[in-house]
Amino acid sequence: MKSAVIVFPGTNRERDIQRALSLVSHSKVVPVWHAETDLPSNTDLVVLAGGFSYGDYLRCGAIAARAKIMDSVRAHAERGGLVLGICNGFQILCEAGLLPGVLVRNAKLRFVCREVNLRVERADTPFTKAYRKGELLRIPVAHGEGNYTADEETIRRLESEGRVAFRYARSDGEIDETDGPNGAINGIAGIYSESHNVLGMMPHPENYIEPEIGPIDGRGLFESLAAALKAA
Amino acid sequence: MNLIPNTPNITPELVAEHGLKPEEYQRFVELIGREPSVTELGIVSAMWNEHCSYKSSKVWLRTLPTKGACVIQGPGENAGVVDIGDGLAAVFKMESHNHPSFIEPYQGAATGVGGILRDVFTMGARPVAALNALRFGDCHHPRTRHLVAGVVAGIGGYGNSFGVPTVGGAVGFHERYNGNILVNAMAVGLARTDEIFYAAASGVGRAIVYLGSKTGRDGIHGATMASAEFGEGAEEKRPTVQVGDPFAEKLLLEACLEIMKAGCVVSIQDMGAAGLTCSAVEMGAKGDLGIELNLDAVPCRETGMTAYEMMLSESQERMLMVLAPGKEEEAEAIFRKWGLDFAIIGHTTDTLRFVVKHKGVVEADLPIKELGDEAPEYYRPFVESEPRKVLKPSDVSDAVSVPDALDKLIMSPDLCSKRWIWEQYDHLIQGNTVQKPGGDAAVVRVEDGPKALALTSDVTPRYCEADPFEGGKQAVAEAWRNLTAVGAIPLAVTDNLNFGNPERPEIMGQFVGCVKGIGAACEALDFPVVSGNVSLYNETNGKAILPTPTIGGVGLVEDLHKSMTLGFKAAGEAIYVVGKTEGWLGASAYLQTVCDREEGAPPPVDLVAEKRNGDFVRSLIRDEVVTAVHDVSDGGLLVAIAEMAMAGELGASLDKPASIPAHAFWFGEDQARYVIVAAHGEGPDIVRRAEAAGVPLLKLGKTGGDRILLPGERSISVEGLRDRNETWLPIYMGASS
Amino acid sequence: MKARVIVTLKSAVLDPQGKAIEGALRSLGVSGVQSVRQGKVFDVELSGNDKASAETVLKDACDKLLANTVIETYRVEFAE
Amino acid sequence: MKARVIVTLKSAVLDPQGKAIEGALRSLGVSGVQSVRQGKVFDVELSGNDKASAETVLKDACDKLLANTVIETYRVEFAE
Ligand SMILES: Nc1ncnc2c1ncn2[C@@H]1O[C@H](COP(=O)(O)OP(=O)(O)O)[C@@H](O)[C@H]1O
Ligand SMILES: [Mg+2]
Repeated sequence: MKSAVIVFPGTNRERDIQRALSLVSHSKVVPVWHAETDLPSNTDLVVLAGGFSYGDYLRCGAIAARAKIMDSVRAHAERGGLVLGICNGFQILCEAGLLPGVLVRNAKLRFVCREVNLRVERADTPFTKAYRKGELLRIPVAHGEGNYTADEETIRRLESEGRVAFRYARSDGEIDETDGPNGAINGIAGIYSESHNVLGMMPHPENYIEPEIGPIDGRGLFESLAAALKAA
Repeated sequence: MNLIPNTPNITPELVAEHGLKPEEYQRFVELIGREPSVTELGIVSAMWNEHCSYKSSKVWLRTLPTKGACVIQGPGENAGVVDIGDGLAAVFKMESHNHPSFIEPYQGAATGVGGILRDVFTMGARPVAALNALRFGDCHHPRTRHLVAGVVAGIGGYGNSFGVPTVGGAVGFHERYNGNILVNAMAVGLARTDEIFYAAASGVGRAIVYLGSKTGRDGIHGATMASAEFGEGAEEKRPTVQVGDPFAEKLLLEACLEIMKAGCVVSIQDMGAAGLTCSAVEMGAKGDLGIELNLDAVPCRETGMTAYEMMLSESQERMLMVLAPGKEEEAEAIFRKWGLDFAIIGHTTDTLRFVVKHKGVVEADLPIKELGDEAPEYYRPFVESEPRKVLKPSDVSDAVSVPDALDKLIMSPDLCSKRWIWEQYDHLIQGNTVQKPGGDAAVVRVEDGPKALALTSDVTPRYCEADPFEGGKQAVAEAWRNLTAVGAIPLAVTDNLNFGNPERPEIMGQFVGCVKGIGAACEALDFPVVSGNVSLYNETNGKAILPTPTIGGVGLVEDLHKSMTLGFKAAGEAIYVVGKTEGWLGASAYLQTVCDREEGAPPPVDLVAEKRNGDFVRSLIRDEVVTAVHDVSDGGLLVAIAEMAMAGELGASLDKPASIPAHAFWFGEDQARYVIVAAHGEGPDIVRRAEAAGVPLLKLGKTGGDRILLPGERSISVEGLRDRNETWLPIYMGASS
Repeated sequence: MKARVIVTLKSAVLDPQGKAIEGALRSLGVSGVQSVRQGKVFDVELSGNDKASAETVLKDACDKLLANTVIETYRVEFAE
Repeated sequence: MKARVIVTLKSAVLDPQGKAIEGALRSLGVSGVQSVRQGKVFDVELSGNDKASAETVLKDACDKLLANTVIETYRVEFAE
């Protein structure tokens, strides 16, 4: 398995994700500078890491979404290649039109770094096979603008097409929008593209993969990717 | 000699506006043998100002112990450096941004964080953790909420974007900070011991390079402002504050580490307070070299900037570097790749002069050593604080029941949970945070482990006010204790000495007392000072802050799997207190919060007992015979136990000796103590080991249930406590938004 | 020449910042403010002096970058 | 009545956002933009219809909350 981690000026969780990809997915990881035009040959997975690309200036992810390399990322996705955007990466995917909707400021208007309960909405995608449907994961969030929103029609489509990947949940598994970390509509923490090969999510599974640090509920995502790519 | 232009004329008013005393100006004129140019006046005002020259504090700072087996670099550089084994070093320092944060809390705090991060990566270290120590005014003061919100958002805004986890800190409130809040920021980085970079320039004729963002008219006279006492007019004056750009700083970090790796750097210095002036003079003075700058080449953001403005600008995210010969192109290419400015603006000389040229005119030509490391120093007169009366338990009312007093304490601004604050800091980024905020010390894994760094920042200002010497000792002892409580070997400290106007003998007395106390404790605990910062003139209208010498402690955890946490783990385990409990209520949190009295002598710090008790606790952690450890500080034993219960969501049943009154036993603040929980069946062995080591040990009870049970008192629900402890701050802050 | 681009949220989109400001103003004792919506303004310095072509450039800038047309609308203004 | 408050950074204050946007526009091939400075706009709905008193209210709102007068300046405009 070969992963390309795109690095924009201001990206700052690229080392975290590289560690998870190599440690858990046993992937070869190639950092790709935003000014490049092509992805490394035989890239299986493209990752847009967390951080503050371009300082989050203007709008989160807006400037990065228009970088040269994004054309190659779009082409990779159109070919059915896997793309994972975490946090700022999710924001970039939305701004780039690879995923619908937008992430706006947290309802409480503050940055929030904390562990949340994440409900796995489906366990049959390349990103989630190692989980069970409905499983609750302990995963941290760390963002100021993770409040997912889109027009009604888009939300209806996402819901009816099974494209919600994860939701913020209470410890009993129920969704409570007022109780979530950011006020996202329907508790949406992550969504898929139409063919489920692009995933954008706000929480950071890459930070919860080692028992020394905390829960290891993030591992499943990287295990799923490794298994999916092995099978392919 | 070249012609130096001189408009406007140097008047006594102009000298005073530059914060120079007439005698200082006189000294300067004698030194250069003529009247200075305005640019020169600006330069000397920046260099001889308290903030850069340490003129009031230097003689005392020299008394601090700065050597130790682990010390690679003590004070005198951008940051201290200690050896942590395996070819790695921890690089750290703390710095204040008090006045700017009072004026513009968000940007003031943000640029404070930016400045200290720069100090650390200037030395070749990648920042791995940030901490802060904050002091705000009384929580009922109308400005306090606004300041808390702004400072916290600013610290988070900068650190989160830069990509360093903010893992710890301290927050306190007191009316004495109403007009002068404290924002002390600490940064810790990791470097290879053989790849550390220093400020001292070397080699004649080498290129001096300007790196980073462009220069604007930011914070001109910021350094002078930071050292001037506030008057009524300060808020109206609205001096220019700097705006931070964490995005540029992140790029600067990556670019600097890259050119260092490429072997381009001879010496490097960040541009902090008084920017180009301080950094250039320090580079030259420390390296015994002259410096010549040509300001025509300085990248400017604004048009028409004068030499004076360029020399004093405090624009952020800039560096100065002496380049290795022949590396110009390579270095420039790296900076361009990161989209940063790169300009050769001068060279080193063998003249020991600091020469500044602009548009073909010599704007300054000054002796560099006298400006820099030979700046004036004062032995200011001081009077020691009056010793306060020692209070007996019977001098302190016990009218409030123990559970009610506990409630008041854990819901007080100082002791409530600070989660509302640290959840706004990304404390997990980089994936190495073994212990996040909320414990005794943060624990951050070093590379792949098993080593980790333990980090804390501490001071108890009310003790320092009551007795500067004991307070100074206590601040160090508490930092040492916090590191010990997580199982770390304390290595070294950085300090941030925040005081009022040193020209007042009683304030100078507080300073001297605290420094002596810090020195004594660092000596006794083998805990040298490797870096620090002094912030004086924290006064408004003649009213000084509480003396606040913040101590930032760094320790080494040999094996992070054994690092200890404070929450109760399992029911039925025995709880002990290590160290002697006498019930000292003078200057305690109980006296302040429950009795509304701030008086009495603070608890004495017995450094021999500190060392013995701490070493004992650390050995128990190492041998894995305890399941929870917490040091005893503000609020005494019962607050410590309540914190352990809340963290573990588990109750305890406790007992107390009859000889000490309940309020004194549960809330007294005797020093050198820890609460420990013995692993199942290990109690008797721990008791034997304590006897053998001469360590006082008292059994308090055992863990279990969902309530805290005290002899003769109503029982206390842990969940209820937790709720009250957690919600005080959000409710307080919520009232504003 | 100088121009100003104003980007505001579409009226159907919720504006939590605006809401928070309304509340804060109320608690600061500023009365008479019924609602607040926050947007962005860009003051742009352009080369050339032709209004029409400047307008084209700025529309292009907005569509490509300055506004997220999923939730925002924009307007270009010229200083008199 | 409706009013618009425009808050911009004082001209000497660094605008990192503006700088980043300029760079992005350039690399997107939008030409002719020399500089960009970003500010905020507040669209305010006020009770009453008196312009003078509305202006007083808004100035008060700016000084107390909307603008950080240490680094920003503001302007109040009324819709025609
Ligand atoms: N209270 C102190 N204790 C020990 N060292 C100090 C103290 N204050 C300052 N120093 C040291 O003096 C030097 C200059 O400090 P400072 O002017 O704050 O550095 P910078 O210019 O990097 O901000 C640093 O090496 C610092 O570590
Ligand atoms: Mg420095």
